[in-house]
Amino acid sequence: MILGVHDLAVTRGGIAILDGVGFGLRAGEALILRGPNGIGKTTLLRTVAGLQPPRAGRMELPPEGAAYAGHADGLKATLSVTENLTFWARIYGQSDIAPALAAMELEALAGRPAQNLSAGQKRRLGLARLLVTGRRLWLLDEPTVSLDAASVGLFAKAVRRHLASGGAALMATHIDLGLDEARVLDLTPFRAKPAAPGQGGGFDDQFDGAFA
Amino acid sequence: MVELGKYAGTVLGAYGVTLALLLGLVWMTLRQGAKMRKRLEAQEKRMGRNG
Amino acid sequence: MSIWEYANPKKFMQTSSWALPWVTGLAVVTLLTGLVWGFFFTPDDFRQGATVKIIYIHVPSAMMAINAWAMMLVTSLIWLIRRHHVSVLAAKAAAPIGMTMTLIALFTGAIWGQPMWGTWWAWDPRLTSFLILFLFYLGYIALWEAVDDPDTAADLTSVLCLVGSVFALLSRYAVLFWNQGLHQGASLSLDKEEHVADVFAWPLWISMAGFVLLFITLVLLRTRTEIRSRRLRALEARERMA
Amino acid sequence: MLALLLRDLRLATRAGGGFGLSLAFFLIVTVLVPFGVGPEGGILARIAPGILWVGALLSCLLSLDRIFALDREDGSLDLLATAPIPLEGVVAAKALAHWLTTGLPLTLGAPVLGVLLHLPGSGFAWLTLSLLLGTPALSVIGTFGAALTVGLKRGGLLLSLLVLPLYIPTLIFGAEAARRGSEGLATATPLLMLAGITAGAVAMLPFASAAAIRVNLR
Repeated sequence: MILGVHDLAVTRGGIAILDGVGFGLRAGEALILRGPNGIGKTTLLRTVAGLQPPRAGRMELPPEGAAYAGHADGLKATLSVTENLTFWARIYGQSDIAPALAAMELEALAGRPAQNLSAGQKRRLGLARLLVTGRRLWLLDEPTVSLDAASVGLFAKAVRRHLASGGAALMATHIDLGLDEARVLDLTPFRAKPAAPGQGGGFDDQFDGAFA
Repeated sequence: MVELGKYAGTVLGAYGVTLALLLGLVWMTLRQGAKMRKRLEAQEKRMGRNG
Repeated sequence: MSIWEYANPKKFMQTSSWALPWVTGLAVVTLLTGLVWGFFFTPDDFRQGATVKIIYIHVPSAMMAINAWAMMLVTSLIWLIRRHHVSVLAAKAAAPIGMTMTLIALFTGAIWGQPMWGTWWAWDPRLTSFLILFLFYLGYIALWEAVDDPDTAADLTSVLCLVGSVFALLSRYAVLFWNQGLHQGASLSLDKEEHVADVFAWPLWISMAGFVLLFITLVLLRTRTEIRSRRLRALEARERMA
Repeated sequence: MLALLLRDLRLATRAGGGFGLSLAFFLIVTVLVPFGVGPEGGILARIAPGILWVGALLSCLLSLDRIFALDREDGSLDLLATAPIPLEGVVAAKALAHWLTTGLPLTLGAPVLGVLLHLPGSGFAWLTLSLLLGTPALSVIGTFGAALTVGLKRGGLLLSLLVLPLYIPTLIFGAEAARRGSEGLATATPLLMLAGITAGAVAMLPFASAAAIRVNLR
């Protein structure tokens, strides 16, 4: 088991939005989170990534942590493709960026500043960053936004290769990723019910009756 | 009335400023409190008291 | 029954609504006694004349300006360590009171300084320290105002209060050093309370007690307002989700 | 962490990186002062250490909101927070990069501007030394302010309001050392105090800054 999530509750702006979420990811597995806008896909991913504390529940992560990729790619406009990628590789203690460049077909663009890339090329560079992290668990938020069909194919290939080498991926999206083997988890049933008066554990629920 | 002599302006000014600031603070506190109480009551009434 | 039970908003609201009339009454009586006694029934100082009467507001307000910050520091720490919301809301409630006290201390100091030193403002170490304290209050309140999410604001302001306390203390010593560097102790100081004669002492003590009680009253009132505002926020959020 | 430092330095020196902007601001402020107080050499010489310190402080302030805001906008801050280096280290590297691109140039530029303000000959060494000791504290304290306000849309003004009071002790001891130096008095005490503030700030504040960033990211 690479990732285990048990009875997780997450909050956005101090308000519980998901409750009782549980799933597991083994090596070689991919899980796609689905659900309508605002259900809390991004929040769940950020919670698993450790960017915000869960309101309740338990998570088992790989000891080295996960590689997170959010809506923004974390690229610096004035740095070249190579410089951007080398920086992230060094942050993660890696040095070889050639395979990542090749996997995302970015070799021809290697010397170009990120500001001169198209939206799709930027996204591909952002995904290439995942390849240089050396992490087994990927947490991807809308990874294929602004990618054309060919690039989505590239992305799917990269994910498959990652899974085949013993990795796992947790993705949030509402468009087709071209990964038919991935399991799908619909978050709608986990939507947090508005706490019944006095039942919630948070500060905001302790008031009921205080003003009677 | 007490005899303040040549320092009347000074002393009265100091007490005046202090009184004005304190009353301002108290007034602000009470007004904010009343406003919030009213808004909360309206909200609770609308939501049927139990939330 | 532990003190932490008051961190429960319900408990706090109940206890404070019971205590408020008493504290308020006591504050009014003590403050009036102290100030009326000080203003009407004390002799003039042989050197400072009637201006000595300013002591009954200047010293207590200066004391409360510092105490309010100290209380904010303690309640902020309680929030950071034990996550009790009422604690940090009390810190938020105390800030404008502390700022007003600082302003009073500054104004009365300036008004006092005019006849004593012949100038409205001297960069006396004490006055300067209070001016700096005022800036710290300003920043603290501004940070509360600027952050939308109440828990984020609570965390950030608490960290600021912590760091600010260290730097406020540093500033105090820096200012002492700086001013001596300027005019070798030639400046007059408002430092009077160390040698206050008995006739002045009693009304001063009562006045100080009055300021403390006034502070407690206002903190209780404002904390109740803050708790209500949190409650309102929670209800509105619940309504949106339903 | 070294990688982060090098990246920030590279970014600062690229086009639009803002390197040199604070130095230019420092120059302009210094040039404006004689227009305000008159060209008389005696007055200028007397206020030169203080003016240069205040000018350096304001120039430093100018570039603070860039420290985290840009990384927040393009998502780098999220990624750095989930990266295998501690956030305290990220903050320290950022502060060091800020000092290398702002504090150090200001320190080196100050003696040149001292000439414009008729700084007495004995003052140059002390002015440079005091800035060298004091500007790291300005960067570290400023990084803390930037960390507090990173989540805000218009945090620039608030950042100044929060940071300037925190700058007071550094300014007092720094300017005092420079002034005493230019008047030929003993400078040991303010310099030691200044070094103490810098050492304390460098040692403690990254933890507070990292805590503030964690709060702002969640």
